[in-house]
Amino acid sequence: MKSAVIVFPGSNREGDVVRALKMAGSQVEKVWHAETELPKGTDLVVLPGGFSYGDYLRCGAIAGRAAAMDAVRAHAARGGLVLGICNGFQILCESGLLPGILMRNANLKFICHRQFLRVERNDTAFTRNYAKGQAIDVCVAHGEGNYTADEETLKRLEGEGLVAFRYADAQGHITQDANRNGSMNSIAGIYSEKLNVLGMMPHPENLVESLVGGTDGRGLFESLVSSFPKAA
Amino acid sequence: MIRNDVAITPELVKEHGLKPDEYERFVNLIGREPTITELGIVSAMWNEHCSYKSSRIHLRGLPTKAPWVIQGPGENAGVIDIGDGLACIFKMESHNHPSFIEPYQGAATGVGGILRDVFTMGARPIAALNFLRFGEPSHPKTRHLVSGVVAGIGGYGNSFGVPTVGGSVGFDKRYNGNILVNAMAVGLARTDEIFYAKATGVGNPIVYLGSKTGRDGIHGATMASAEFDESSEEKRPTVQVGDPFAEKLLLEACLELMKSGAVIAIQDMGAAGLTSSAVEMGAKGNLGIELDLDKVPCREEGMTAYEMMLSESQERMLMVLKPGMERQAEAIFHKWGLDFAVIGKTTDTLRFVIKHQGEVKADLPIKELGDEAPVYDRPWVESPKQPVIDPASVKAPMSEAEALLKLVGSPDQCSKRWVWEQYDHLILGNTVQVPGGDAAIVRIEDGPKGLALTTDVTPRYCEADPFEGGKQAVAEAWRNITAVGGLPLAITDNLNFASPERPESMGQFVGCLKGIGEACRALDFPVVSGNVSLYNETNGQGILPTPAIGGVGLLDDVTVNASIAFKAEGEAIILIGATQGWLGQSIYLRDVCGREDGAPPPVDLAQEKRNGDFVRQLIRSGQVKTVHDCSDGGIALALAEMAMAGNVGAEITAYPDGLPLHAFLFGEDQGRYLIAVDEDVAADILYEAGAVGIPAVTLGITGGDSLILPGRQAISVRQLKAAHEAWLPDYMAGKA
Amino acid sequence: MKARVTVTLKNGVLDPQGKAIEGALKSLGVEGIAGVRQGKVFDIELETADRAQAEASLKAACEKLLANTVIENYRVEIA
Amino acid sequence: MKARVTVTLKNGVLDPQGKAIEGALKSLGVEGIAGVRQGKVFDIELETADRAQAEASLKAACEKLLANTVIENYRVEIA
Ligand SMILES: Nc1ncnc2c1ncn2[C@@H]1O[C@H](COP(=O)(O)OP(=O)(O)O)[C@@H](O)[C@H]1O
Ligand SMILES: [Mg+2]
Repeated sequence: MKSAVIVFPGSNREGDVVRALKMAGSQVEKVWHAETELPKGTDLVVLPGGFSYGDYLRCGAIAGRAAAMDAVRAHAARGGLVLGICNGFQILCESGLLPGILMRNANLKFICHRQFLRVERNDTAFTRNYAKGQAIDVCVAHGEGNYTADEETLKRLEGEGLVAFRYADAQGHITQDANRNGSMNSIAGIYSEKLNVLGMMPHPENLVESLVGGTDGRGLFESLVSSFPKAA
Repeated sequence: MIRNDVAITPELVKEHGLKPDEYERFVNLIGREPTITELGIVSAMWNEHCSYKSSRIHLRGLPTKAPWVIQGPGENAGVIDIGDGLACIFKMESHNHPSFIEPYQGAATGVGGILRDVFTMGARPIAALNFLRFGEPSHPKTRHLVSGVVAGIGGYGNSFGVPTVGGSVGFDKRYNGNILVNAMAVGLARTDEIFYAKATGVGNPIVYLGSKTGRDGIHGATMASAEFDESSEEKRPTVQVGDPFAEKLLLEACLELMKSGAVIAIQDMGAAGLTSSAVEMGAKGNLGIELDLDKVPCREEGMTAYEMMLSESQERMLMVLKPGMERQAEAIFHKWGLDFAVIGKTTDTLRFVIKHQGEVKADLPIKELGDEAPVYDRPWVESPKQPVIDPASVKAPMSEAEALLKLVGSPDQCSKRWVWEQYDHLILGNTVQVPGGDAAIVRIEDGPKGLALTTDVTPRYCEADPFEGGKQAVAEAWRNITAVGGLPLAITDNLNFASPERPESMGQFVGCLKGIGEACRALDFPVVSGNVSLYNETNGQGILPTPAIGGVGLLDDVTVNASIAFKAEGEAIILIGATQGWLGQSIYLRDVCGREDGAPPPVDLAQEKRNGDFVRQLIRSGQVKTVHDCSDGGIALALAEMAMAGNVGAEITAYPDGLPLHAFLFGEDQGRYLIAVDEDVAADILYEAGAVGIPAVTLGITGGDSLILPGRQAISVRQLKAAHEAWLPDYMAGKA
Repeated sequence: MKARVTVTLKNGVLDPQGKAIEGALKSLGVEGIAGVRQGKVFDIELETADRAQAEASLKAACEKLLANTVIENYRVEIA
Repeated sequence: MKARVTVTLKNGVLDPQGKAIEGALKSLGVEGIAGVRQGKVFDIELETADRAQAEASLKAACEKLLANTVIENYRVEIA
């Protein structure tokens, strides 16, 4: 599998996701936001975490309008895979690739902590290595992760099974306490209609080694890599 | 001939913080009356912050060398060799006053400044720490200050993309009018790619990089004088606003430029901005500097030479480039969307010449600006010695269990989770030990090595006995690094004291420094960088003497480490180190008995080293995975923290005869560690310790869901945790 | 030429920030506040002196970047 | 009763947000923008119908929370 990690001014978790992708067996190339084309043969585009353009104006707003995003949109329209993590999720919402928006956390503070997620479905390219309903232990680190959408959108997301992950407790129960940023329906991540674009606030890329916290994030990257035939 | 448009009156001199004799010294040095720009320049160069005029002679007593020290104090940050061709570059710096005025921006720019110090030397920052002291919780300003400072530290570091992995938070009424915000940054570079401030070569271009210059931070008193604010309709705030986004770009652009081979010398613009960075580069290289201020990128219109030379706008750098490389450098900076301008050149005149709008605004001897700064041997008096308190004389006002519950939920001993959850402590994916333990552990690149990082000092000890307190601060940092399995290598210090012009506080400074020096020598733990912050007082009330120590240690194999959490039931708990039940200046005496007196615990540095080396060896051999040092609150608090961290209880059965139980449990004797190990291994360890004369006793065993103190006093771990976790969030929500 | 652009949340869009501010004001003892909604203003300096041209620039700025028109309204006032 | 509070940065205070927005507008091809400074608006619903009382509440809200008077100015308009 070939991954392209788009780097915006102010991205800061691109190294973390490159490491996780490589560990899972992907080839990875970093792509500067001003590029108008993706590297040939890109299977997966990753929009990494960080504070693109300082998160000034609205998180992800300025990056969502970068030149490279046209190429990402075209890639997604062709059915190519796109993963946006944290700031990447915000960029996907701002660029119209995913519905809704990430607002300030309910307590108005940046929060960084370990967090369980419930895997809502395991029949996508992103989650096939997890079990449906599994609680995975990852972490969050964001100030604006409070997922908000209008009623209609929410209904559609729920109705079409487009919610990817929800904040949960260690047993996979959806509780108010587990939803610390105040997201609607405890939403931590959502898919596009065709299930080829995933945006999520938590950081699976920071949970890929037992020495550094745990390995529950690996499943996501391994799912992606196993979706593609091994390069010869 | 240089034009003098503004008459230099004694009032103007005073507003610039220069004493009459200092001004006279300056006039004699240049042989004429200075221009207003020159007065501004010298006031910046000769203030306490830049010149270290009150502290310099005492700092000379600190040990700064070791075989692994590549660069000691005197550069932007200290540099130590950590093997494999890698260097660790680190420093700590205060932003106390700005944070009191505007907590968010003050703290944020403090973080920005220290990160810049580290990447100026070619290092990529890999970790940040922060040492914070606030006034008493009931003071009307405290909550607002805590909230702003913590948000500001997080706001800057999180956006910049460095994990904030450790620090310290405390409260005391002595900081009511003067909080402490000290930020530490740690970076990595290759040993053969370290950059320094020393300019070389005549006629080389001096370039300005980063953000534009505004009127930020120009000294308030001078701004108020009529000449400078007739153009502004409102009183201009002198607060600097941080732009972490610009700093992140500056980091990437600087590192890219350094790789290109274009950089001869580099200096960040910190305090006194363009003035001190330019003077430093020239003076270190024995060169003159000529600047043309018409070329300086400005954010505001009509800025004068005076303002440009004193502006403290953030996120700016000055470099000397190899001639002919300007184009290439400019392309890199423009790619990152940053300003780039050639604003001057090096000369062989040894003069610091400032031109603006076709006029010479300043023409000063460059070396003398630094070398001839006043140096003071200020009068000082030794702090009066306090009596040693006999533990038997201290009555326990409540049971040990009640006292422990009270302490775990007290402002100083409670969990600081509310703080460090606002810091991204996981970014970069190398944080092996998160905040909450003795020292943070950060993996170096992809391993196998790691760094252990901590910040420490016990201000109440320093006040009661500056010498012992200074020793203790270093010893505790050394101990915290040891407790996670690190080999302590070097420290940075941030010396926060009250006015040096009062002999008592100068005495505290002198005493603490002696203690720090002695401990550093005994523990092979040299000082490689630091910062002095004096005049921390309001209305004549000084802060507690607070020399914060930032320690760095090395783990050869980061997977072999220890943490404070009890990990299993049925493990033996062993206390390493001698216990007399030292209650003088203890947390127990202060927070349980309501007394702040007595001599603080002395530190036997030879014992300290032997005990620590023994514990580190146990960790490194893989025998021990659970270690916690005993500091504030003694054995009892350490046990509680171990139980809470691991969700495993313990029963303490053994304690020495002839010592009141509360003195045994809460005494703060130094040089001690608690470890928990498999019972089979315990016997070996006790034997080994006995063989080399290290005090070691078994206190009890882990297990159950309560911590049971002698006399069958049980407290459930859940209850301990509830108290421990509640205080700070409740307080910040206005409930406590 | 100067202009001010005001961007506010559309009716019905939840405003967690406004809500939190409301709560904070209460706990600070500020009485009588029944609701808060937060928006943004942009004070913009324009190069042109031509009003029509300015209006076109400002509209482009709002539509392309300043407002997220899915959830926000904007208003332009030219001084 | 309704009011709008507008909070803007004092002159001379660096506005990183405005700076970034300015740059972004340029690269999006929006012409003619010479400068941007960002501020906040708060649309406030008041419980009282008494103007003087409303003014007092709003002033308290601004001084205590809405504006950071070290670096920001505020303006209150009651509808
Ligand atoms: N301001 C802070 N930022 C990050 N971590 C902090 C802060 N304050 C305290 N901590 C963390 O909380 C833990 C306990 O702190 P402290 O009681 O000072 O430890 P010790 O007594 O071992 O020095 C440490 O891991 C420390 O790094
Ligand atoms: Mg400790």
